[in-house]
Amino acid sequence: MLLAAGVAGLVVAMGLMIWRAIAGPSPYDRMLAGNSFGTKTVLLIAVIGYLFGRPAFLDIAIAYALINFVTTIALMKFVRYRTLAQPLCSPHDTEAKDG
Amino acid sequence: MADAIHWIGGGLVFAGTLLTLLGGVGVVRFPDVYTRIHAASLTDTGGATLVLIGLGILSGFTLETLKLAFVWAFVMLTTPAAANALANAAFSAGHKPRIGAFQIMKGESSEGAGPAQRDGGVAP
Amino acid sequence: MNFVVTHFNYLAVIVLMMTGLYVLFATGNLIKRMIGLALFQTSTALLYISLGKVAGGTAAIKIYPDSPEAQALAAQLDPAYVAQFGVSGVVYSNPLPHVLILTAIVVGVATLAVGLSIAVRIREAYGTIEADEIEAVRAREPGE
Amino acid sequence: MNAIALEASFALNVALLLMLVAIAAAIAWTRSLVAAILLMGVYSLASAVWLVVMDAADVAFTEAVVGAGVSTVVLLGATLLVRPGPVRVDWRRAIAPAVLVVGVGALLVLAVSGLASFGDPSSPANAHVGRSYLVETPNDIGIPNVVTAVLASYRGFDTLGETVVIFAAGIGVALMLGFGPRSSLPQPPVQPGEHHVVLRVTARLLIPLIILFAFYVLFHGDLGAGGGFQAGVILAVAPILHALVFGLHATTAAIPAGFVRGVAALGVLVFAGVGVVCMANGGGFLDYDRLFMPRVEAMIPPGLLGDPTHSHNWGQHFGILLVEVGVLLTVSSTMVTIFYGFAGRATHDVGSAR
Repeated sequence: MLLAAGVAGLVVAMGLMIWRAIAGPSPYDRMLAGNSFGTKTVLLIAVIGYLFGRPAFLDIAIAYALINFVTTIALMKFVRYRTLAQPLCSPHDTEAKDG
Repeated sequence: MADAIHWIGGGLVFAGTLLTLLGGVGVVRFPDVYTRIHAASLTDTGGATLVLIGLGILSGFTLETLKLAFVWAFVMLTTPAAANALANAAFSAGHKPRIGAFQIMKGESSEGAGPAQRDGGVAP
Repeated sequence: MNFVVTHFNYLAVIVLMMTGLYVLFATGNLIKRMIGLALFQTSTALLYISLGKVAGGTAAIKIYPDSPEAQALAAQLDPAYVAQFGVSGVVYSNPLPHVLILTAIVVGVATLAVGLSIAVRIREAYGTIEADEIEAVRAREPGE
Repeated sequence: MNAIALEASFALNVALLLMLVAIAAAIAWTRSLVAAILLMGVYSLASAVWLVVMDAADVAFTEAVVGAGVSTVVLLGATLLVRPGPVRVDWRRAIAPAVLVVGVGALLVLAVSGLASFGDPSSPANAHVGRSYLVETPNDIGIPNVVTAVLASYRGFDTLGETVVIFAAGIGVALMLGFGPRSSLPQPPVQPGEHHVVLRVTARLLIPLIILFAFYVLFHGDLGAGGGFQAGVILAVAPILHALVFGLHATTAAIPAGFVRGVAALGVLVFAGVGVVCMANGGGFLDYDRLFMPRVEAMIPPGLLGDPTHSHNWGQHFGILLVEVGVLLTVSSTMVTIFYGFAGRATHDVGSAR
């Protein structure tokens, strides 16, 4: 019963994230909403596995957690830097540019 | 005993989802990018911790406990890093944080003064 | 009303298909068209998976009938139902649509990449990816 | 407990489908391509949860990794190369498609009304072929995951065809977009003092774990959700993350494009080679029962897998594993080739036609 309530809460939270992803206004808001949606998906998969009696689905949750991160980084690089091929700066790079 | 495990584990899961739900409300209601990132990432990691601990109590000590620990480790590793990257990119792109008393002025969009970054995939 | 409840999944999938088809037809932007195509493709996948669901079933990964998992699952169902539709004491969903869709998804992303790379080459050749502008360029230079 | 789980399943099904419809409507409505691509990723994640509710664990795995991971990255790469303006909306041009789409929808509703109701266990789709796979797999193949059994053994020839299609698509993308990074990639606009040291450290931690997880998914694929396709895409995500964080030149220095193409071909070769070995031992193409020579098969002691009645399934076990390795090699290297093609190309404004 508590698990079912938890699932309902997660679904509502996912709906709120979708609202933010649609409403924006800046691309960073959308990315944040997408990333947070992914985290809630991970939790939802884990809880569903227990609710429906097949906890082996946790593998899928692990995959989601990893993929979600990569997608967020790709979107961030696209919006901020307009490239997928150039590296993200390390502190040494930008210091050298300053000096 | 089994009853106590059921209630404690289920209660932790429910508390975690409640925390996530509160974070979701924050993401919808907060005024600018940085406060939204703060609401989302903090409640995501906290909610994930509570939910996964609750599930671990429910499952007892099996192989699933190890997998839950892995899920937790990955969420704790990736969510804050992604939030940091987003905030970093938003700041360097010129989004100004809102400082001072929170008031909604008419006709002002809540995204701060982002000069270079408009939505829509326009060429730089 | 009863029809809407028993066929809700199929109706929702039809709405998704219509959305994908609309995006495909209504925009001239080639990238947006590929997104519409992907949407349409996914909705087909959802239809197949909906067809393969068995009420009270579980994922088609065999569990031993005497394990606690299997007994917890069987306890939720009518024993006569399990006896009629279950396989050695556990009711599973139909695995065949899963197999078809699993490969279709991976093939789908590969073909999506091919379509997008054609769009990239079109952009390099014509300077635009809007369908009507491409037509205009072609009309101006008929010998091309 | 019993009624709650069943009703919760149906309620979750309805909620997630409504969520999918809302996201799809937003994709159709939005003019921003970034938002459309991001919503496409969100749509994939939501549909993957729905797939878990529908008991399609393997498909959920694939959909999440492919839809939210690789296809988002590919769409972003293409959008970078074509540099489009905002999507223009012309209401007059939308009327004819809308009428057409409504007509198609009405036809589909008519067609769907003839289907058996949702979840019916005795419907034609569920009662015959699917059920016989479930009944026969323990005897024929002897692995718990029926999806993997059907994918790699019963329908092995079909899967070989799919693998070749993926390989061909990868080669097609590489031929159209190039095989690796060009020398003149555009420089990103970096502010003084801006750096992403947190991401660099996190990525360095994550990349080995992603590769390890991919191999876990591959070798666990006949026991639980997983298999060659999923593992291949997860494995491809590791070089993609490396390129995103450390730059494409660093990635191609570690994994050269030519090597990746060679591995893609090797995967198809492994898959087809298993089939040929089976033929050489007197079976049909991809008939894993004849994977080992009869002399070798006779030396295998019975009951090694803990299930004494099915000792003859060793050929099936090893055949499925080898085939999945072939799928992994082809899928992962094809995805990496596609990523190299999109990320490594630089579009200059040569299109002077305007």
